[in-house]
Amino acid sequence: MSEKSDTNNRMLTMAESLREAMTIAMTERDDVFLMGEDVGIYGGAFGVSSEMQNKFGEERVIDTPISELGIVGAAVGAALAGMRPIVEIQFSDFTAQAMDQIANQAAKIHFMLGGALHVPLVLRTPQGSGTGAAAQHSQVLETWFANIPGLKVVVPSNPADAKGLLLSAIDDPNPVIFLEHKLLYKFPGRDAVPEGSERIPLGVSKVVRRGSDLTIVATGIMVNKSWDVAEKLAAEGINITLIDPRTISPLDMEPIHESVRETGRLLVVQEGPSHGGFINEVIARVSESPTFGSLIAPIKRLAGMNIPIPYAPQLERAAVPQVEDIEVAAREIVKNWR
Amino acid sequence: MSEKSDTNNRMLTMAESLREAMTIAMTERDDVFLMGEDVGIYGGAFGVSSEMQNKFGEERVIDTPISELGIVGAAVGAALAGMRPIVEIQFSDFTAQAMDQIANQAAKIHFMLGGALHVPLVLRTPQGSGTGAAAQHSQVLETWFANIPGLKVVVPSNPADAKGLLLSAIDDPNPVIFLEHKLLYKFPGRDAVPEGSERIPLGVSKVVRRGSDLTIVATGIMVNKSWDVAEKLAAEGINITLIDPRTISPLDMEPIHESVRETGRLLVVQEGPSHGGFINEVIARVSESPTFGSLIAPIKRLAGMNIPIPYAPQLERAAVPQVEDIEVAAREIVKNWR
Amino acid sequence: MTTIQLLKGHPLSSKEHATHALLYMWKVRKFEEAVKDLFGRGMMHGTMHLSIGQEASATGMCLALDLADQITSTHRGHGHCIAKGADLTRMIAELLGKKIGYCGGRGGSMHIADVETGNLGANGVVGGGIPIAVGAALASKLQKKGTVAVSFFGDGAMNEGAFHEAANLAAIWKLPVIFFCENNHYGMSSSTDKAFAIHKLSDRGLGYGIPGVTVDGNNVVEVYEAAEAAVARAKSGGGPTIIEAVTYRWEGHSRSDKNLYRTKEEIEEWKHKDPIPKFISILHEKNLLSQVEIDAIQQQAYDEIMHAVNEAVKAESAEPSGLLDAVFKKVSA
Amino acid sequence: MTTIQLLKGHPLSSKEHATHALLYMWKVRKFEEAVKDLFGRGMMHGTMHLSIGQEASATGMCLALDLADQITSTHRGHGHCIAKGADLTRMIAELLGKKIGYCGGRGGSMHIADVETGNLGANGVVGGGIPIAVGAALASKLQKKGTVAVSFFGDGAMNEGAFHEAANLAAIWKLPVIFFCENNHYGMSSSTDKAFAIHKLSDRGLGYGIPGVTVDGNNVVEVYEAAEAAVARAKSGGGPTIIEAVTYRWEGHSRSDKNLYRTKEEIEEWKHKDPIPKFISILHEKNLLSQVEIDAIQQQAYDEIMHAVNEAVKAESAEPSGLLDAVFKKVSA
Ligand SMILES: Cc1ncc(C[n+]2csc(CCOP(=O)(O)OP(=O)(O)O)c2C)c(N)n1
Ligand SMILES: Cc1ncc(C[n+]2csc(CCOP(=O)(O)OP(=O)(O)O)c2C)c(N)n1
Ligand SMILES: [Mg+2]
Ligand SMILES: [Mg+2]
Repeated sequence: MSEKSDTNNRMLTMAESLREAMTIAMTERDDVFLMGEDVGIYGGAFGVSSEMQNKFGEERVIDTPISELGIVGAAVGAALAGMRPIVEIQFSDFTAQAMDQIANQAAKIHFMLGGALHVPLVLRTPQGSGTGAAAQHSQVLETWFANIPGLKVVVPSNPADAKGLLLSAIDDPNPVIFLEHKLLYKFPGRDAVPEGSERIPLGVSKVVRRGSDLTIVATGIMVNKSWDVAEKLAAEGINITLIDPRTISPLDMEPIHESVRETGRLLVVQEGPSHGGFINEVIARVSESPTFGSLIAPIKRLAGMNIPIPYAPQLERAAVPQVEDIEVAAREIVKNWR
Repeated sequence: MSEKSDTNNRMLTMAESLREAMTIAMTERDDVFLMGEDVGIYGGAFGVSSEMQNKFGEERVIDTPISELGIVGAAVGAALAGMRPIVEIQFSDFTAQAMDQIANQAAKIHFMLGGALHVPLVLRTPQGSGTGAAAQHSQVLETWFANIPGLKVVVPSNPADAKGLLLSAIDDPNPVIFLEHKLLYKFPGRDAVPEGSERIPLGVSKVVRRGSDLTIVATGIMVNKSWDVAEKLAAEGINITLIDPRTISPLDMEPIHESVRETGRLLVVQEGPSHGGFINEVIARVSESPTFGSLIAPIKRLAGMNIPIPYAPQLERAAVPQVEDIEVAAREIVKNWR
Repeated sequence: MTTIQLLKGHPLSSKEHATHALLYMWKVRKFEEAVKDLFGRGMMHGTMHLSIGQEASATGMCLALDLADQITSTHRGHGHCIAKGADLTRMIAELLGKKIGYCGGRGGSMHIADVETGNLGANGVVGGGIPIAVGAALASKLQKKGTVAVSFFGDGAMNEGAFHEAANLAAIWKLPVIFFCENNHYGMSSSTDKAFAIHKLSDRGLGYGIPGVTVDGNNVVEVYEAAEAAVARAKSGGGPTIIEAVTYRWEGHSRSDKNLYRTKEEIEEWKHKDPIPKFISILHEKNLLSQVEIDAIQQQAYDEIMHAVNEAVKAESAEPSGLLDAVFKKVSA
Repeated sequence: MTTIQLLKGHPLSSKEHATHALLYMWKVRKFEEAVKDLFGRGMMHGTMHLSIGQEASATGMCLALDLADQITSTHRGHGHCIAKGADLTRMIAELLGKKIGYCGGRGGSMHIADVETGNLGANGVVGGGIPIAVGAALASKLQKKGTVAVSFFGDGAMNEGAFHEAANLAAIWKLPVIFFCENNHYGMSSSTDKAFAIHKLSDRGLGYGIPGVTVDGNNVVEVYEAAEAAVARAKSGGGPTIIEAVTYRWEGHSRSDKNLYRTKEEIEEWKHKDPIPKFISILHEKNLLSQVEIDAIQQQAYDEIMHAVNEAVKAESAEPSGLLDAVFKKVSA
């Protein structure tokens, strides 16, 4: 399941690997273009499209006014008319402005029009806390998108996956929401990023590491935090299977069922608020399936507190699961349920 | 837990009981007003505010242009400035237009501003399928709201509850989303609607009926469908506890845990699409709690298909759980897991 | 499927053009009457938004378009759809939830699209189609296709944020798009007098740098002339235009409308401004078509609609199987 | 908490008024410099949006307001907040994540509100505060309070749907609200030349029936005069006004800005239009304040800010306990 490492051992940041994916796609085909606030000379608020306007010109890397609904709507229209727009929304919090075009238009058009048209649109947007940007710039809104039939939702946890998944998202004839954690933009992942244009298919969960004591299913940046815990606990003889669904819609449950059948213990971790949060889907799918019979412990859930993200660093840290929280939870399940 | 019936045995439709609640609140206090598209002489798209403008005048029952974001934003501002607006959004699908003001403003202001201000706002809006209005007029979007800390979310299943809950929502100093199923507007519930102004507190689940074989947790119109099933299966000797959370945020789990500890079997039912849907929260809370140990069967989930709501009646019916589906599921759990 | 026979051009430029314009207005009228009837007889489900009284605006605008030009439409979209050349049987079939319906029964009246005639879809969301048309115009510009996109929308839609953001994008990028506002005086019960503090809705353009023109929306000739000018402007790189076509809807907003917000007299007054007789009297004046010819055209429209209704009624119902597979377009290998 | 001492009125109407206007412009300037310094020294977290160069617009507008009048503000809101009379220590304390900060450390720079001075809150959402101000104006009208609400926002915000919908509501209901657009030529990297197809942004009002005026936003006197007229209009039931104050931000948009979208020359040019010397030269001209007095005012501003910084630095940090309880206001029994 996991991609083979590149021989060149290229360590890129996620901003770099995303840029590479867009550059490859735009070089491969003329119908792909990028549009968003400050994506041009500014390079995007997080530098993801840095230098791309120089390379592709103002007609293929299009700076827009501050009009999220208009931008996404225009991308939907362009997609219907044969283009493959990539839209960057500067912070995922502002998908709120564009929700009509995302949920009521893009997601529904193919089905609702009886298949006559389709919407090959990628909406890329940064999410998550940890930058001191407070409640309106730090949310994880993945649940909104996951609960709308007709959208595919990708939550990459590292540069290599981000590249391959974004290439698939751009190929996809359907609308894809691509949720990028801001804290990941600047850091290289653990794995090298392959050169070339290999795609990673949407809808395939990745088993990041294997162990027989506990299954952890984590999304986005929580995959990285869980990795640190798995590494640490391995030294104590607690062996963890860590699964990164990568796309939360569609959701590939197979490796999760398989692992839980072996470990009998499941810890799920997400950054977004727990109440009604996406990760509950994993719990529900396990609980309603025969895998349920293999569970030897109650399922443990770690998620963001049910509060808006606060500003001060000491408060912000408390609002979402940290490595220590995952460590405590993992150790407890394994120790308490033998 | 269940309200005592009114001696007068008044059977009202939900449209009537909601109107009564608003009328009581507006008579009790001057700061309450209603605002929305066509709420005046038209009486609202579903007739909920019929005649209210005649009674209270154009300044307290305010017709607006078609501008959902502006309307909700203006309500937020009026609430900050000391009023208690009730906003009607004509279809809950169009909360998409207003999500910034709902999720990024109303929900966060009290917390984010350090408690300096608060937003006593009620947003009433019809949801659900069954009227042949197709994908953009039939959604159940409760998950969006439930996953935003700072919003209270009410999903009434009958006229009597709707009245008492709406009165509490209007009293509440926080933003409350009040999701009304369109198919319930025209029908009286099973229980009489009390005269007077008694409130039903938000955050208290209602045990609609008691039985020791199976626990059903259902929301909104699914409570009514589940009732029919419980009634029918009782005749076959299958006794069901039916629980209506009434407010899905905050969610009162106590009666649910209590019942599952007794029955060992749990069926959850919602109309919205299953993937990432709210009802998973109930599954998660049971699965992570000691109640988990009492389960003798996998948890069964019934929910809407993961498709946009189709138009043709025969398709629309297939898209969401029907009484027969609930019946089959309930019988199976009880029969297969003894 | 019938072959698409559209005739572009000024409705008074020839007998053929006049015939075409009149035929299409009548088709729209007869179609709406048929829908009303189907609804009344309980054969149609859901709700309906009829455009009776507004036939000149859809027809006049579409007379200025090529087949490749694109439109986005609204909840009140039957007229736009027909005027752009859609197949009547597939339209009725959709309303009846049939397999051969434009959306296979999945969309209904508010979601008919037709790829062949450049109709990117009606929309249940007020204002929803406006940014989409702007996007189609952007695609046209990027692809150098030379087509124009027209967004039909109502007066009410002009107060949605979607209009604003879309209008500004079109203005700054000089896109080949036409904002065609059918001002029928009401958004549901909300009169333009109360919903606007300006008198000519085309003046909204002033704030974006978009020229606006207001025409008698019940005069197909006036509408056509404004449309033609806007199309020419758009196709020559001049950018967007707002056309306000002042008209009136005779029927209630939808099924549930009790018409409490307007007077019977007002409705009657507007029935006297019926766009079809108005065009006929121009035809008489210009001596373009004889009464016999005119009657024959009316009959043809009626026959076409009746044929469509009969075919559609006979057609097979849509079935729920396969719905899940219909959500996503298959990823090609 | 210091008592609020605001002096309403024309900045040239008396020595006191002139002093007040100058003091507040300087307070804003010194505040921003202090923030920049705290940030540079790693004492502040997150990001910052400085309004250096824009001091005259916030000050001029607020000189026309009563304490009970309300404002909504933006991500670049320190100036509005100070000009409306906020406590400097609590502001700095908020930026430093302290308990005594305006938001108890929960909001930071982008979310400061101050009930006592009628500041309904800065906003991290571009355009987010505009409908909120309209709502406050609606409340004022319903409650017959006689107050006006002012929404500060940037040029970029004018292209958001929120502006459009809010402006129209204000226009049709003739609400006592002022749309105060600080046109600093850029929304992040997006220049007004590219984001608008009109030259005067106040012309946006034409499409709503709202009068608009464009003033030199670096001249506190001009800003005040436009503000006073708009306030008078609003309070007498005349409805909303759009004021466009043309100005310039000297600093980058935020911490991450590399200023690639503009030239050094342009920035220099605008530094020569510094609103503070501009006002001082008017004061000299009018002989209202002596250089000694002016120097003393500058010193006072500096001292106040330094005092605030010192107090804030000393104050206790906000603690995570109690966060869950802070989400909802308690329902009173
Ligand atoms: C965003 C949105 N808000 C509200 C509605 C409900 N609605 C449907 S049509 C309509 C009136 C539309 O008025 P107008 O744009 O003038 O078009 P008309 O019906 O007059 O053709 C309303 C309020 C909707 N469908 N979408
Ligand atoms: C809805 C929304 N979109 C985008 C952003 C990101 N953003 C923050 S400030 C800004 C520029 C705002 O420009 P303008 O309104 O002119 O204000 P200025 O920064 O110039 O004061 C942008 C794009 C945001 N905060 N909110
Ligand atoms: Mg209308
Ligand atoms: Mg600006």
